Amino acid sequence: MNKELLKKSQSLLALFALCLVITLLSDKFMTTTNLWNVLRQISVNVCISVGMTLVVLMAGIDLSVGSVLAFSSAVCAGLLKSGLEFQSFDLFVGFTVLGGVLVALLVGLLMGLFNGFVITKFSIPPFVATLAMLTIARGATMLYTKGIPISNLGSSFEFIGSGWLLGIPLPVWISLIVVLVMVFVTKKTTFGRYIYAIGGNEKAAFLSGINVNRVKLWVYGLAGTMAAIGGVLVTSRLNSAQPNAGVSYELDSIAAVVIGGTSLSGGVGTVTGTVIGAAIIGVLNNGLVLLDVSPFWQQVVKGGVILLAVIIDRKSKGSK
Amino acid sequence: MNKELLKKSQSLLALFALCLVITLLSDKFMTTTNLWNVLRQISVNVCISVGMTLVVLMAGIDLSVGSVLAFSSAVCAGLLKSGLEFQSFDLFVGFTVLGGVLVALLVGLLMGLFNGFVITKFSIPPFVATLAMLTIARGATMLYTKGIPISNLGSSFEFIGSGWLLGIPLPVWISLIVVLVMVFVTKKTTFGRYIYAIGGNEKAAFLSGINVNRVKLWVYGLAGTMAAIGGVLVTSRLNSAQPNAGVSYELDSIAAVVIGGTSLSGGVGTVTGTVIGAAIIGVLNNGLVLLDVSPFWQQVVKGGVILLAVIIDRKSKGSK
Amino acid sequence: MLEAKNISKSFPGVKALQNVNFTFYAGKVNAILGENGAGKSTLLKVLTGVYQDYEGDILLDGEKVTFESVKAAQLAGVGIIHQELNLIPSLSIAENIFLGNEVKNTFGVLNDMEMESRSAELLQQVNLNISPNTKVESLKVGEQQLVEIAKALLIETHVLLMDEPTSALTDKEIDRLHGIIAKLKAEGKAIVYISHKMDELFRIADTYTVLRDGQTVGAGEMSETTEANLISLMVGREVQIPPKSQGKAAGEVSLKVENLNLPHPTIKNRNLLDDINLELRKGEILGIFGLMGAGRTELLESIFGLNSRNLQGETLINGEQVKISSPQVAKNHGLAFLTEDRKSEGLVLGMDLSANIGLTTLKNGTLLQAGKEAETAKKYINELSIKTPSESQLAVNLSGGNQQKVVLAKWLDTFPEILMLDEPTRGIDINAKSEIYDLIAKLAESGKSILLVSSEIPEILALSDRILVMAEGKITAEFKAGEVTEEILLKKAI
Amino acid sequence: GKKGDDEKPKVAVVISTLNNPWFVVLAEAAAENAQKLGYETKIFDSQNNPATESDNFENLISSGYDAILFNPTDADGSISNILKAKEAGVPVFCMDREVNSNDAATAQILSDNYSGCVEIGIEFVKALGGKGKYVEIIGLVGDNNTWARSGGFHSVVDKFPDLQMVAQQSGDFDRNKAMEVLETIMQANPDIEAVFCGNDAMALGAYQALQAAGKADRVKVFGFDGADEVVEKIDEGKIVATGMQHPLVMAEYAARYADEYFKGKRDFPQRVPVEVELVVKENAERFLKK
Ligand SMILES: Nc1ncnc2c1ncn2[C@@H]1O[C@H](COP(=O)(O)OP(=O)(O)OP(=O)(O)O)[C@@H](O)[C@H]1O
Ligand SMILES: Nc1ncnc2c1ncn2[C@@H]1O[C@H](COP(=O)(O)OP(=O)(O)OP(=O)(O)O)[C@@H](O)[C@H]1O
Ligand SMILES: O[C@@H]1[C@H](O)[C@H](O)CO[C@H]1O
Ligand SMILES: [Mg+2]
Ligand SMILES: [Mg+2]
Repeated sequence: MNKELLKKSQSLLALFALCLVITLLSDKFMTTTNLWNVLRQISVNVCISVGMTLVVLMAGIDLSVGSVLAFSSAVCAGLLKSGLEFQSFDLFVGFTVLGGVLVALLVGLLMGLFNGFVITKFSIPPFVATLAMLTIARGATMLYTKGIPISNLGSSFEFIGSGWLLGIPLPVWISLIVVLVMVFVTKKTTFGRYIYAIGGNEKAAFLSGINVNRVKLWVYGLAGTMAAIGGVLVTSRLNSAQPNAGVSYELDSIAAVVIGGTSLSGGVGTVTGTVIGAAIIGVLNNGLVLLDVSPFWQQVVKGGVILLAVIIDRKSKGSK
Repeated sequence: MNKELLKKSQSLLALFALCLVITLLSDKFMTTTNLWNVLRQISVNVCISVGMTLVVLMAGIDLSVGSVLAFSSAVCAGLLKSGLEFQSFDLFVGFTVLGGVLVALLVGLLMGLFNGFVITKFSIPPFVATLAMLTIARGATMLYTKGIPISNLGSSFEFIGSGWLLGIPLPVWISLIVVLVMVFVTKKTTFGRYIYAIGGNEKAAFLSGINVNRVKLWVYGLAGTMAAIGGVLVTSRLNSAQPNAGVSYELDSIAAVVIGGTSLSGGVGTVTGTVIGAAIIGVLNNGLVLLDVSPFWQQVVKGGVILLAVIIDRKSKGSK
Repeated sequence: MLEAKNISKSFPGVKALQNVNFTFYAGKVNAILGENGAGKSTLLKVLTGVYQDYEGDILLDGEKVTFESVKAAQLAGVGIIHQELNLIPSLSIAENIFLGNEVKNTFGVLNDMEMESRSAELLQQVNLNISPNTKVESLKVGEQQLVEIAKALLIETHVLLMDEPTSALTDKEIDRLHGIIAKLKAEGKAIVYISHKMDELFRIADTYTVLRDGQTVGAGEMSETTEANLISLMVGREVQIPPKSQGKAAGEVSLKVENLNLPHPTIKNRNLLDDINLELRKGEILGIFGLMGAGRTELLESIFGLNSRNLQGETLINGEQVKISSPQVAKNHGLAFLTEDRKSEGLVLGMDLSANIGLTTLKNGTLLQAGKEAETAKKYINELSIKTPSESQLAVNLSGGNQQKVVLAKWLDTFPEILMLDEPTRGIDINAKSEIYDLIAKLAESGKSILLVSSEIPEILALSDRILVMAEGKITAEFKAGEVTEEILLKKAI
Repeated sequence: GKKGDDEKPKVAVVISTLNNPWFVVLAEAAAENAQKLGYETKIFDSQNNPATESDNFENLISSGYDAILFNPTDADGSISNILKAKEAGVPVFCMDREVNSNDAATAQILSDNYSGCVEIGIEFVKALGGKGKYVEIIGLVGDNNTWARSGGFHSVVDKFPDLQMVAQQSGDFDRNKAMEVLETIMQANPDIEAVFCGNDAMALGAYQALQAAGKADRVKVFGFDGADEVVEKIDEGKIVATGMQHPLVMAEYAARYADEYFKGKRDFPQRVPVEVELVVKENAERFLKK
């Protein structure tokens, strides 16, 4: 208990140290608007990374999140913009904002379930299965959008990404809810326990009578759904679906997971750790721009700081 | 023995099947020029992926290969183009082609060793350490090139990437040598044996008295060096160093490794398998271009075929 | 020869060793005894450079040594066979045996032929008739243990430390190992030997050192002590395990297996299980004895649904025919299966004790009940005397024997009707063993059916109402309790 | 490629990247134009990577294409590819971006990014009255258009000492990234008066950030490309100016040249500049898609 607390406070400490340094260098960092900005900016990565956390806890990986995000974003925008037309039946179905969003989430869920299906049914390594999905979903997005953004989706849809509720930006609410639900799922439900058990020792979990394949299937499904939530957020913030949305998001998201202390070999880690990981990346991005570090130097500094954060984190854990 | 042969012939079979299908669909595929094209095109990925194989066999991962490729490419081109100037000493050092290439390889080696150092010294997960290097080396490349390609490096340098020797393109020779050396290293030296042992059970390897950290260090060093070889090939083929060369090559290369049957959890796999994996990807890319598949559909088809190839491969292995 | 002065070593929350002193002599077999978690394995790890953060001095031939690595210990002539198997599953036997000590030719190239032929010799010595090319992952636990021994024999050592080398061996292999040890002893080597099997210690050991709670509580010559004396030093009380004199008259048939056949995965016309028929009754303990590789594990696995794709034959539970296709289904039919390899099949090492115990009883789609889980864990910690600072200790940090108890607890908690136990007391100390025997007996008394696989004849004899003997996938004999001796059992098993 | 008389020549469109709508338009327009002229066409995606471009060239040459409408990835890195085609007797017509060689390509139909941004710079200075704080959001740092555009812009703007660039950051040519970057820059510099963006996707992102911050009417946005959405916003007075590149015109030229080449013409002008037109509120209507 105590140990766990210490561990968690360790990454938090890294985050605070980072914030402190930036605050010392720029008096603009610790302002309410800027902090809301940071939170809003990380909300997409948080949603995706929380889903990724479940996958990684189970010793899997999901490279397709960026493409799944793009495809569900495109479908959502397409439906909102032009509805569904069944020409042969002379039928047209228009979509409300809620309808479009739900279909987007469904699309994400299905793509995730497909990942899970391929992985469990054919025992394909998750890396390959989701790499294939990365390519397929990106291609599908290009085909669906013809490579051109779908824009002007209406102000009520735009509200999701840019509105405020009770003084807090809506995307922050949404990512907060995703986080809370998933903290609950991982900590308090048997499903969550199964995830840890499978990641820790799949064979032992199976022999204990856990339906390993079903758990895997749903975890990939959830990861797809959360990528789709990210997709809806990005789309509504820009009021436009970009065909190349989410490119290389898988790396950002795995980075958040790993910086947050979840082990890629599974079984060890937490959703809250991932949130801290995403926050470290987000604060870093924000700070580098605030300080107007030249784009050339930014990458070098970013890499260095991430390394340093993780080194400090591990060191203090090791020597404890 | 027999089993191993069967396993290997399995992926070879997938490759042959792919070639067969493409040959049936296009009479341009099975021509000498086209096959040399394919071999030349995969030579860079083969070099990188062979290095990646060592890392993955050891249950590690190296995300930095693309950036390391870019940085060594830039350094090589920079030295060939403008040499080294020590203004304070009023000293100028020009570089021969050999000199430039050697320095490039040295740069790759050093960056790889740095990866290995961080991973072993601070017990940082390889994913994070090499992700940081991915960013840092890309930034360094941008700083070094100021974001602008370095071109016109002279025809003797260009020869490396586009010349022929005994009727075989030079890049094919080079990748062939890399493959042969690394097959030898993995199969016939203690160093290779230790790589497999560490990947199979790091703790047991350690308890057998193997200097695990030293092996790791050198494997990452080698992976960096081979990325640099890839960098020299790309640079000389284009007669130009591109600041964004090698972006996302890590995915291609891990894909080749995994499609070739090496397990991401380490201990199992071969260099020759990786070569087959790279060939499958290369033939697929080539075939999709030869056939009249539109670029958007190409991505979908490519993902589908990779999935199919791996499914067939695993199925036949499983039922054996 | 090898001496220790005031060795102490602690882990977070645990003082594993406190001021341990001993002297081990060359040309002798020096036994270390102690309950599970007494600190035996920790001591050996301190002696071989695995742990370097200990207090106290180690003296080798009178000189103080500190090994800063495993290799350094090896070079100084101190070799070890670890309790937990330390082989590389994906490498072959020969590659494992020579790991870290490869034979190279003059050009530095690996000489696989040489290593294979020398491995074959070593395997011969330990009586393992398998090609040195075989991958270790396809070996059963006992076979792996023999490979470990072969590996240790490769290196020229002055001191050889053996941590429960016989825990997964049957008597035949144990005899073989004893022969080897006698030879090493004659060569003047110091052997340090840990075992929970009292009878073998009296056969081979010359001196003893008893550890209790990380402290030395006694030492001396084996010839000057008795089993009872040693046990009371270890445990603080006397323990005896007599064989069962007579089987119980049992109730109705709860599990019936008919014409079970399992084809060999690669060899045609060969069965791993060959026409197995058996009946297990309520309240009955049915022992299955056999040598390594007889097919006992395969039988239990098949009943538990692990080979359902290739399995032929019928399974009936309480007279009803059932199709068991997965562990999940098996569990729903009231079956429980304690697997033989606790590390790879039994435990999620990175999870704590209570989560491990809870793993079998979670219900899909429900909330975790942390309080109840902890309570359950505490109950078993108590009942099975699991040595741990708390129920939230990670499984990986428990000593081998205590890990075994956790696996047992996790299956007991499903309150199964039919309990299949595969080597349930592997590595368990004599005190805990007798407690577990009592527990098994009590379960049977309350009407549960128990299928007990064991390679330890005393264990089979102490518990079984009825005994089946297996060899090469077939049932070769059946006996009632009290009507069979060790010799007859062994004969039927070959 | 030698063809029988009955076989129609095949035209390849090799495009630097399809991961950017602007190039999708260019590629598809080129393909459509060539098709209209009766040729079989196919689009090849170089994924912003000269090495992939090199693969594309080798593959298409060996599968018998007869002309290439080419959007190069790099001014120098792409030359060796063009020479490969030339050697095989396949003419190459560059579109949009140029290569630094006068005798490699058969003709180059070019959008002059540098001078286009000189015009934007002039408009920029006018709109700000020669003084004030501004932000520049550049594209991908490794992309040569990024520096051509930035260079043209600064060649004008830097002459005015009262125009102060308070931040120069990269938005990777990406709408979302540009929006987030500007959100942050505005925290450090709440008093900026203008933003110059290296392309229109980023201009739209920047506008979105300004709008969300309630500053859209106070801060002037400039883009480059002539994307429909931006032209609309210029017409509505929300964005100040952009440089209209004419992808459709360039595509049309290139296809026509290929056609003429097949019919025997050989004397093409090496460089055909297609003017980048300044789009401002006054003339926006002319560029609006109906
Ligand atoms: N890595 C570790 N971290 C924390 N505690 C440990 C660790 N290793 C061992 N312990 C604890 O140290 C004590 C001694 O363990 P050790 O493995 O030496 O026992 P043992 O005498 O070998 O028992 P067994 O007969 O069961 O093998 C136990 O209480 C155990 O839980
Ligand atoms: N997957 C497999 N492939 C090939 N042979 C196998 C496989 N699994 C088991 N065997 C062989 O089947 C036989 C029966 O093994 P099993 O583990 O059931 O024996 P056991 O009586 O339980 O012995 P042990 O004491 O080692 O547990 C052995 O010869 C074993 O090597
Ligand atoms: O105009 C195009 C696009 O704006 C792209 O974003 C960058 O390159 C240019 O040529
Ligand atoms: Mg022990
Ligand atoms: Mg067994």
